[in-house]
This record gives sequence, C-alpha cells and structure tokens, in this order.
Amino acid sequence: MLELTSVFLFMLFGGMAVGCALSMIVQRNPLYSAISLVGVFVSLACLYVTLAAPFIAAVQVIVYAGAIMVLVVFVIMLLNVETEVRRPLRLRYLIPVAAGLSFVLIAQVFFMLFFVGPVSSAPSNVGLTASIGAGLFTEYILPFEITSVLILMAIVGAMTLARRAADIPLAARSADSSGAAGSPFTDPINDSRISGSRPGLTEIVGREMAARAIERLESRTGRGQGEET
Amino acid sequence: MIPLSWYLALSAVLFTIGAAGVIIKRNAISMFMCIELMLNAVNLTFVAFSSHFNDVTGQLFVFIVMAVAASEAAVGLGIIIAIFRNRESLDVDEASILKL
Amino acid sequence: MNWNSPLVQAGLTMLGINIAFVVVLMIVAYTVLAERRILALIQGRLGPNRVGYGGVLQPFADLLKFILKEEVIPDQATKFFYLLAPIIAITAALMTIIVYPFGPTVNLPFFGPVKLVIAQFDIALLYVLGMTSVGVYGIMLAGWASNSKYSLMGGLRASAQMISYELSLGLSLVGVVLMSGTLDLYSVVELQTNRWEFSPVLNFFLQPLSWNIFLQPLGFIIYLISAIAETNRVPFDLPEAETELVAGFHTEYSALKFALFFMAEYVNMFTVSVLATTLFLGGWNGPGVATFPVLGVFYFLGKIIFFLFLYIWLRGTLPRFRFDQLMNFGWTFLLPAAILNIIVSATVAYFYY
Amino acid sequence: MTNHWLSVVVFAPLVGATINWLIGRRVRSEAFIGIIACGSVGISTVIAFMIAFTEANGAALTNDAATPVMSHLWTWMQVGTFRADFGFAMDRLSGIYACFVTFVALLIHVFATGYMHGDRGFYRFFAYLNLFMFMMLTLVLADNILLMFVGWEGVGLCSYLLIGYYFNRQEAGDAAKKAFVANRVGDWGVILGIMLIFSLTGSISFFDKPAMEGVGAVESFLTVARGMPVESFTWGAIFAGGLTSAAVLLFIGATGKSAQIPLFVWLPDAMAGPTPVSALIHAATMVTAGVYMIVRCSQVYVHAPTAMFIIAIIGAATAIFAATIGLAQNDIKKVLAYSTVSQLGYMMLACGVGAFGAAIFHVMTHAFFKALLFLGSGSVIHGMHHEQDMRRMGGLKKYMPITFATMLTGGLAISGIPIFAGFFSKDEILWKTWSTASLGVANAGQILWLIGAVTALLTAVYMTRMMVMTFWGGERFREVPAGGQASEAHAHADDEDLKPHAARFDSAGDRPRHETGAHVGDAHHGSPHDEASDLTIDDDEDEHAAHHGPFTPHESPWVMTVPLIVLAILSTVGGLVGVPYALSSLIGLGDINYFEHMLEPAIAHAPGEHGAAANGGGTHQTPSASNPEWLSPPPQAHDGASPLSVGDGSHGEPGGGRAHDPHEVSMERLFTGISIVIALVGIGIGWLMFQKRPLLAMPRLLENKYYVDEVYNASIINPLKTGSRNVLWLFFDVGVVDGIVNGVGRGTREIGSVLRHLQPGFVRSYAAIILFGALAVIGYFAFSAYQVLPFTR
Repeated sequence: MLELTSVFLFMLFGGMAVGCALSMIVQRNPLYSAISLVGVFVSLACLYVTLAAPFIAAVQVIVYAGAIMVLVVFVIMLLNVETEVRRPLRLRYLIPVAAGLSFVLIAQVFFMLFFVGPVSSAPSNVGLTASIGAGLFTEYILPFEITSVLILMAIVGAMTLARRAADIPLAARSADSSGAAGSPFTDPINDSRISGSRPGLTEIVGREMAARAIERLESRTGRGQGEET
Repeated sequence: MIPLSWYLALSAVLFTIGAAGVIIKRNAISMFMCIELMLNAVNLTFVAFSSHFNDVTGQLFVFIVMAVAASEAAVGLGIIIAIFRNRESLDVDEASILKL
Repeated sequence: MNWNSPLVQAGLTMLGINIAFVVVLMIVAYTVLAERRILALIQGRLGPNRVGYGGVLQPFADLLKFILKEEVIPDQATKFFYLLAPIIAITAALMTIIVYPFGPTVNLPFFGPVKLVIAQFDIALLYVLGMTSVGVYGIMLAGWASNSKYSLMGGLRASAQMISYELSLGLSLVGVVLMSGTLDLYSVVELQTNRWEFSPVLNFFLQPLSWNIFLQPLGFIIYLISAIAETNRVPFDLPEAETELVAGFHTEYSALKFALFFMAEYVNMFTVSVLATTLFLGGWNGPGVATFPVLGVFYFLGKIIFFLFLYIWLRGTLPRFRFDQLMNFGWTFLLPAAILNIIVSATVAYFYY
Repeated sequence: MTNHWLSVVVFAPLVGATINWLIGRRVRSEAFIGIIACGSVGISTVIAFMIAFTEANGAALTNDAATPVMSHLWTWMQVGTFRADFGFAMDRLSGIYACFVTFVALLIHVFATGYMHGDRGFYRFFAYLNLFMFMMLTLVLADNILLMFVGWEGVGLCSYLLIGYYFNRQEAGDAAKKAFVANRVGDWGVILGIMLIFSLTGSISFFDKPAMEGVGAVESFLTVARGMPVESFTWGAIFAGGLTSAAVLLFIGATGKSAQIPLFVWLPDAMAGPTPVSALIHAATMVTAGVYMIVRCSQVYVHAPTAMFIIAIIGAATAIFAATIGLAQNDIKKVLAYSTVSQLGYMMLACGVGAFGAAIFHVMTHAFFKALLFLGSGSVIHGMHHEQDMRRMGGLKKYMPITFATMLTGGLAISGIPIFAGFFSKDEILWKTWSTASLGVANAGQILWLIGAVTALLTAVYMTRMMVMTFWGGERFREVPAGGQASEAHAHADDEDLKPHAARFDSAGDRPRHETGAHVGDAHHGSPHDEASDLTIDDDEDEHAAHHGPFTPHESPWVMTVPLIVLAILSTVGGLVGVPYALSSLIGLGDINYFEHMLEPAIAHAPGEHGAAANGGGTHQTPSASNPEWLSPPPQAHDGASPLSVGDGSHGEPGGGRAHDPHEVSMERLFTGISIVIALVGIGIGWLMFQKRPLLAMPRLLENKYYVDEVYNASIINPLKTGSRNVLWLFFDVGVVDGIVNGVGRGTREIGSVLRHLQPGFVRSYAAIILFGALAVIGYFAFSAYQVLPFTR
C-alpha cells in the first residue's frame, strides 16, 4: 500500500519534472520556459519531500522558485524578450551534436545503473532542519563561510554590473551636450533600442528606470551636467 | 521505498535535457535556465544519495549548490542585462566577439 | 474504527483542510464587509448595510455578482498565463493555512485529545515563506499576460516590492526562530505558553509576558511593516494605486478571475495576521487557556481580528508611499534593522540559551 | 661557555650602520654620524676585550681550558646531517682577531671622522664602514665555515662599496669592479672547498656543538679531519678530491681575498678608495681574512702537505714580487699597497711552512704598523691638499712633525728594526721558514728563507725610499710641475696626477673635488676644527689650481694624529707579546712568548711533531711552533695516524717545563742577527740611494708592475671579451637563445592559427565541447568501474 503510494508519488512528480523540463527546452518563449522550469523545481521539491528531506524541499522552493526564477521572470519581463526569432541557424550542426551527446550521456548513466544495480539503503531521518543545521555549522562551517563570501562577491558583482548600466546614459548625455555625434553609448530615454518589438510597454519601464537612475546620479554628484566618464 | 536507481535515472534524464538545452537554445536566458536545470538534476542525486545512505552531507551540499546558484543568478542576470543593453539581443550566437 | 490507520488519518486531514478552507473563506468574506463598514465609519459614511441585517449577506451578494458578470479576456493577452495567474495567486495564498495551530490540544468527545492543527511538521515556517514567495508569480504573470501597460507596471512594481520586502520579512522571523530553536509553528506557540515562572496567580495574569513580542519587539515591528507591504496594503499599495495605474496588475481582470485576486489579497492579509499571531503574540495562548483549552481558539481568533482591524484602520488613515520611498525604506531601513535584530538575537541566544 | 654579549660585538656595528644609513642621511650632522659610527665600533671593542680577557665573561683568550665563548642565536639551516647555525664563537684565534680588528678599526674610525670631514657622503661612508665591521666580525667570529663565508662575501661587498665610494670617478668604479671580480674568482674556490669539506667530513662547523632543541649534535670538521690520514705529497693529491683538494680550493679563495699571485692585481687599484678604507680594509683586516681562514682550517692543511707547499711557494713569490714593484712606485699609497701585498705574502709563507702562530702574529703586528703607515699617508695626503705623488712632496717633516714621527715608527717596524713590532713577527717567520720540516721538498725551507730575506731587504729599501721622498729633501711641492715630469709620469697606468693642472680631475687624490660653492657653507658650519675645515674646503678647483704654485702643508687635526700616535705606540711595543724564547732568554727573561702560547690551542701542527715528541722521552711535551723538534727533521716517518689535537697545547704550563734545545736557540739567535743586519743594510741602501736623488728613476719593468695588468688584459680579459661577444652573444644568445624564443613564438602562432578554429566565439560550441570532454571522462570512469567493481548482476 505504502509502496504503491510512493511509487505513485514518484511517478507523478518525476513525470511532472521530466515533462516540465522537456517543455522548458521546447518552448520558444522564454517566459514559458521559465514557468516550466518553476514547474520542474516544484516537482523536485515534492520529490525531496518523498525523500524525507523537507528542509531541502522548502529551501528549494524558496530559493529556486521564489528567488532565482522570480528574478529570471522579472528580467524576461523587463527586457521583454520575445519568442526566439527564427533566423537562419549558423550553428545548425549543434542540434544533431546535442542529440548525439545526450544519447551518449543517457546511455552511460543507464549503463552504470544497469551494472551497478540497486544499493541497499536505510530509512532516512537526516533531512530535518536540526541535523542540517548541525552539519552546516560544525563539520562544514568552512564551506558555509566560503559560500557567504561568494554571495557577497555576487552582490558586489551584480551591483557593479547594474551601476555600469546606469553610467552609460550619463556619458551619452554629456556626449550629446558637447555635440559629439556618433557616441557609442545609447541614450535609453530617446533610444528605442531598449524596447523590443512590442512598443509601449517595456519602453516606458526602461525610460522610467533610466530617468530615475540619472536623477539619482545627478542628485548624488550635485550637478546637472554629467561629467565625462 | 523507491530504489535509488530510479532517482538517479530521473536525475540523468533531467541533466541530459538541461545539457542538450544548453547546446540547442540560443537565448541567453534560456541557456541560463538550462544550467539551473542541470544543477537541480545534480541536486536530486545528492538528496537521493543522502537519503538512501542516511548521511546529511549530500543535503548540505545541495544547500551550498543553491547558494552558488543564487549568486550565479544575480551575476548572470546582471551580465545578461548588460549584454542586452549593448546588443539589443540575447542571442548568444550574435555575441561571438569579445567586443561591445 | 481504527483512527490511527493512515487512510483514516488522511481522510481526516482532508476533512480538516476543507473545513479550514471554508472557515478562512468565510472570514475573508466578512473581512471585506468589515473593511467597507469600518472605512465608511472612518470616513463618516454608512457603508453597505442593506443586504441582510446590517449588511451581513453583502459578501454573498458580491460573490453572486462576480459569478454572473461577463468573462472578458483581452484580445492581445497571453491566454494561458492570463488564466493561470489568479489560480496561482489564490492557491499559494490558501495553501499556507494548513500549518497554523489554531488551538491547544483539546479533548474532543469520541476522539480524545486532538491537536488543533491540520498539519504539524518540522519546517512549517519555511513552508509558509515558500508559499508566500510562490505567490508573487500570480501577480507578475497577471501583469505581464494582460498585455496592458498599467498591468505591467503594476505587476513589476508589485513583484519588485514583494521581492524586496520578503527579505526583511524572512529576516525578521529569524529572531523568533533563534529564540524558539525550531521552525515548527506548533512548537513555537507552545514555547510561548510558559516562558517565565511566577506564582500561579501571576502566571495566570502575566501569561502574555511569555509572548515573543516582548522578546522580539524590533522583529515584530519589522515583520508588521513588511507584512503590510507584502500584502500590498495601504500604505504600501503601490501596485494598485488607482490614481496612477487604474488598478494595477488586475486592471484587465473581471468577473470571477478578479474575485480570485481579490480573495487572494484578503487571504494573504489573513495569513500574515495568523503568522504574526502565531509567532509574536503567542498564538492561542492567553490567560486561562491552561484551564480551558477551548478558550485558546477564541484568543487566536481575537488576535487575528485585531490585526485585521489594524490593517483596515491603517488603510483608512494613512497616505500612500511613493515608489522610491518604498524601495529606500525597504532596503535602507528595514533590511539593516532586521539584520541588526538577528545579530542582537543571536548574541543573546548564544549567551542565554 | 655561552655568552650572548658576543652577538653584541657583531651586531653593534650593524646597528650603527643602520642608524647612519636611515637617520644619519637626514641628520647631516657629522658629529652625530661620527659618534654613532665610532660609538658602535667602540662598543664592539669594549665588549670584545671584556669577553677576551675578563673571567666573568669567559676570558676566551686567557682561560686555561681554552674553551671558546659561544653564542648560538639560531639554527640557520638543518637538512639531514647538514647543520649550519647562526652562531658566534670566540676562541683563542678569533679572539685575537676580534680584539685587534675592533681596536684598529676604532682608531681608523676616529681618524676617518677627521679625514672625511666635509665630504658630502659622510653618512654613507660611515654606514659602509660600520657595515664592513659587522661583516668582518661575522667572518671572524662565525662558528661555522658557511657563516664565515657570509662574512667573507659581506666584506667583499663592503670593499666593493668603499673602493667605489667616489662613484663619480671612473677609476674608482673600475677598481671596485676589479676587486669584486677578482674576489669572485677566489670565492668560487671557497664555495667548492666548503662543499668538499662537508662531503668529506659531514660537518661545516668549526666547533663541536651539543644537540639542542630540534637539532642534533655536530662535530667539528676540524676534529674529524684530525682523525684522517695525512695525504701524500704528490701533485695528484690536488685533484684527488681529498683534504688536499679542499685545502687548495680554500686557498684559491685566500689568494683572492688576501691578494696573492695571481689574484693580487685588485689590491693596488683598490687604493682609489678613501685612505681610511685602505688602512682598514686593504691593509689591516679584510685582506688578512685569507690568512685567518687558512689558520682556522689549519687542521685540514696539516693533512695536505701539497697544499702547504703551494701556499709557501705562492706566498714567497708574492712577497718578493710585490716588494720589487713597490720599490718603483711613486704614489705613496701604491707603495703601501704593494708593501701590503708583500707582507701578505709573508703571512702566506708562514702558513705554508706550518708556522700558523707566526702568521697570525704577523697579521696582528702588520695590522698595527700598516694601518699606521696608511693613516700616516692619509695624513700626508690630507696635509698636502690631496696630493699623492711622492715626487711632489719632500721635506715634510718640518711641517708635519707628528705624522713624520709616527710614520717613521711604522717604517722602522715594517723594516724589521728590533724592538718594533714588525721585527719580532717577521723574524719569526723567517726563522720558521728556515727551520721548517713540513715541506716535502729538500732544502725548500732554505730557498724560501732566502726569498724572504731578500724581500725583507727590499722592504727596508722601499720604505726608506718612501720616507725619504716624503719627509726629507727639498720641498718639491713648491715647484711648478714641469712637462718632463709629466711625461715621466705616464708610466702610471691610472694616475694623471702629474699632468699640468688643466684637467678637471687632475691631481685628485683619493678624494673627488668638492662641488664649487655647494658645500663651502656646509663644511664651515658647526665644525669644531676650523683650521682643518678651512683647508679642506679650500680643496676646490680654482683654489687648488691657484695653489699649485707654492703652498704650505699643514699638520692634521688631533682626531687624525691621536690614532696615529696610538698606533705608533702599538707598532713599537706590540711585538713584545710574542718575543721568542731565543731572544727573551738572551736577557734572562725566560719564555715570554705569550702570543704563541695563547694561540697554541687553536692551531694545528705539522703531524711530524707528535712523533718527535713521542720519541723524546715519552713525556707529553707541548708541541709548539717554537719547539726545538721543529728544527730537526722527523727522525723517522711518522705513523701519520695521530696528528695532534687542537686542544692538546693547553696542557702544558706556559713558560715552564718546555725543552728548549740550546742548539736551536743559538741558531735562532743567529738568524735574528741576520735579520737585523738585513734591515739595517736595507735602510742604509735606501738612504744612500735616495737621500740625494729622491727622484731617481726606477727600472721601467718595475714601474709598470711587470706589465701584469697588460698581460692579464691580453691573455684573459680580451679573449674573454672577444669570446663573449662573438660566441656567447652573437652566436649563442642571438642565434640559439633568441632563435629558440622566436621559434617558440612562431610555432605557437602557427599552432594557434590551426587551433583557433576551436574557439569560434560561439558559447554553444564551447558548451558542446565541454560536454563532449565530460562525457569522455565519464565514459572512462564508467568503463573502469565496470572492470573493477564487483557487480551484482
């Protein structure tokens, strides 16, 4: 009975995961892909629960579904990424290559599974928050701390990238005001390049964000004219 | 109990899908998501092993992998936005020269 | 009948979930009515008072209206997500309610002692946070799928706001977790039963002193503010600022789909209130619960109602933030304050627990 | 015993050098710099003497057991059985060295504060000088040969820095480089010698040292060498890789450092440095380092008769060779320089004949009188407004009485007039040479004695010539130099001194011209020696040119004369610590050769002695250099298995219980008489030859130093330059090295042009390639796992 239930759950969530994953790479619209991926994550979270790892399951939902993918969706919406344009493929040969490599990978794994066979295992109770916390803060304190440094680096890196984007209009503005034509930088306020083929939506967002960035920069530097950067 | 190999097989399938996606997809964000899928496939093996061998280490690694993935998302998306602002396209094949 | 057989337990749990859904939805419905009446009072009006005695049937009349209205789907909308969004919103909102303990262990006739919680598990708090974070998809997808600039703006604003404040909200709870040493909400509440040992009489009257709010005042304030922002309520209702964005992300939604968003918002209000009650105000604890456990349910409801009233009250009195003020406040005040709270709590917890 | 004050002796000058370099250059007060420099050396001196003579501090020189005072700072390196400590030790030998080095150096420092007065690089000079002291004391007090080598290199460095002190003068820089290169040639031998000694004996330490925390005990390589057989006297022994090879290799280093043939050429050129430097480094201390090393390793040398023979030959040859050159030099410092080389040859000769004690004794007395002579010459140069050519001096005794008196003392001392220090040491060397038994060739001792005696004669002659030219005769400095003189002076390889004073750098002595006006005020201000400073700063172009007409030499200030006086006293009485028995018994004093006895435990003796002593009645006689047995050749072939231990000498009661063979004693007295006669004859010849004609032209061959520099240039340097240019540069560097580098670059480019097709810039192809690689690795592991693991199916 229980066996049947767990098999059923595995099939359900595993099937969902595979289905969503397939959907993710089949979909041409990145947003659909993203939502499919969220589906994979949630399915995997459910699998983790069946594997008696509730903490990881919850973190999976919070981090992957709740943070990373929200960011991705946010970016997709912000950039208004459209369906992949069908244009003459430059690297057409990659599709058969991918298929071949995928087949090899699958073959290898199942080769291993077939020959290694089942592993005896014991019922688990290690997935509780307390055991994870104990492991994380005793034996694995160093990886944990390194991870925190990594995250700090990521924060700084992301801020740097974002700030560079904010600097560009400033330079463009000063270049414009000095009459220099052909500036390599774009002015996101008057440039429609930032919006996609869907006019009127993200263009407004982009303009608003850029204008706010300029405003903030100017108020920080305390002058109306930006300097050459 | 579900046999361990089932989870491993599932993980392998997901990983393969992700790997194939990285090669096939041209959109930077889609590639990014495929990489996340591969990470998750690995996470699944970690959790499965951890659970089957009753050892918490695997789950700790999953935890750390998630932290790495989060960092990667922050920086990666920042880069994607920067690329988009300069090229008005997310097609990685367009970005084949190390120049803006 | 073997009450302990898994099937029976599962069935009972299903039953409990359904009952809880009904109760919550009823509470939500009457919260809406209460909001309208109280707002009216604050603004010197009468409010809806015609349907049923004093307007008690008004929610059902509204529901009927929503059901009967025409389903409008914008031509340019991305249909799948357009339809999916409200479902995600209401589902994510409702899914959290199974973990809240709404009363102490009571002796029911025929059943014996029963814990008044539908599901008790190790990571209940994380579960709540996870569900809350999934809820943001509903709003984002709704804004994007409607293919309308007001919707998109509202959706973007809402998602940015929710991502930002979710951080402070989660961090404000860490203090409580540190004090309690568990993520299980039932244990958290139980820990607030008898923290200090006074004389029996004082124990009776001073029971509220055991509540986490007295250990975590800063955490509570941060939580409260973040929770209001999280639910997009006044003064943080930027996503649906009528004067700027018509109605925000659900501008293009009508009829029952709008009703789902509407309900999701109030369910969210309810859940954050419950969470505040559970984590900070002792849940079902209160003077006399030790003697009459059933009293706990009423304490619990009373505290929730207090919070709901607080929301309505705020809505009636406070002006709206500007978007940059909102972001600045979240990132430069609430987040550092939450981190400070964690540091202090961790230090204290290290030395006293 | 352990006494860490010993480290203070070494490190005080380093501290002084650091202070002068870091602070002195900013303070720019000569008083401050001088006090720091002299003070740090003074501290070293005081502590060195305390350690050497006071019981409480170990009395390294006088304690009966001859135990060295040790100061182990840290273990420098320890690899396997190799142990090199950073530690110092003062035994009898290094104690004598440390005492006279610090004392002479102190006097020279004091002298230099006067001599260098007004120089722009005052702080630099004293920083270098103090650094030199640090290095010299490290060399002397090091407790292992490797640390000694550190000091060895360090003094070489400081010598380089100080010779090239006037770095804006071409010849100073060239001389510095020459000295450096010549020393490097020698150092090659030292390094190889150290390695060979380690591989032969498994130790590089001079002293037995107990195990300490973390390091094992170490036995002195000298102790080990003592137990090794004496090697045979054959030329092949040099290349056999035994102790003889090590001894010869070390001696190669000594020829470089102590300016022996063939590496002596740098020392005369080194006179381009300031005179105090010449006195300190190139007369008194550094150049005797080679002698020190040989005496220190005497236990090795007594087992290597071939090496001893070579040393004796080289030493004697150097002595007479340099003496003849010195006879013909006109530059006062050059005369002294060749004199130094000659005297170093004497010391080497003493080492070669096994008279290590006499060598050290001569080192010490030589330090006194040669430092005195150099300082005196510095005083003369100072008083003569930096004129070094003796042909423009003359009659100075009227103007510089103190300098004259002290230099006369030095001259008598070096000539070997009795009572003066040089007499005793030189006489002892000559006697030991005659009576040596340790040379493997018949009558070699007598031949070498003859060379030494001729050298002694020549020494007396050229010293007399120098004194006469400088202090007697007409006052030639008043004459305007004539063209004929200038052409005559072309014989000088590097002196332009005698040309008419038109060139910018004419007549420059060892001091460069001061910048006109730039330092006049600087020198005037706050100077306690107004007279001196006036005259010093007068030394600038116009003034000098105007003066070279008549001017009046002047006596030097007291900071310069006081050291002269002290050194003169030492040159007079310094030899009395080592009066041989043969002479002291003459006036009924018994054995008062304290120096010999003091040094006894630290040096080894020719292995033949032991057999002789054992033959002599079975009593344990103290073998000493003055032991009568030395005279008679070993009665029979010694067994060679038990050369004497280093410490054996201390068992004897000093001054008593020794057997002095009357025959020996009378022979020695005879030879002493011969020495005195030689000295007097030499002085007489010099006086007769040069009193009337001070400008007597000397043979061209001698004046041009046997064309040694020219021969070296033609035979070694030019072929080396040509070879470097044509083979090493144009063929090897340009052709091979550059060819390889360029070829690698070209090859890389070619490979890159092929491989770049793997890097098209398409991220997705990269991903495919990475995946392919990963799959290959996985496949490999899957396959190996399939083969290795036990499988359930």
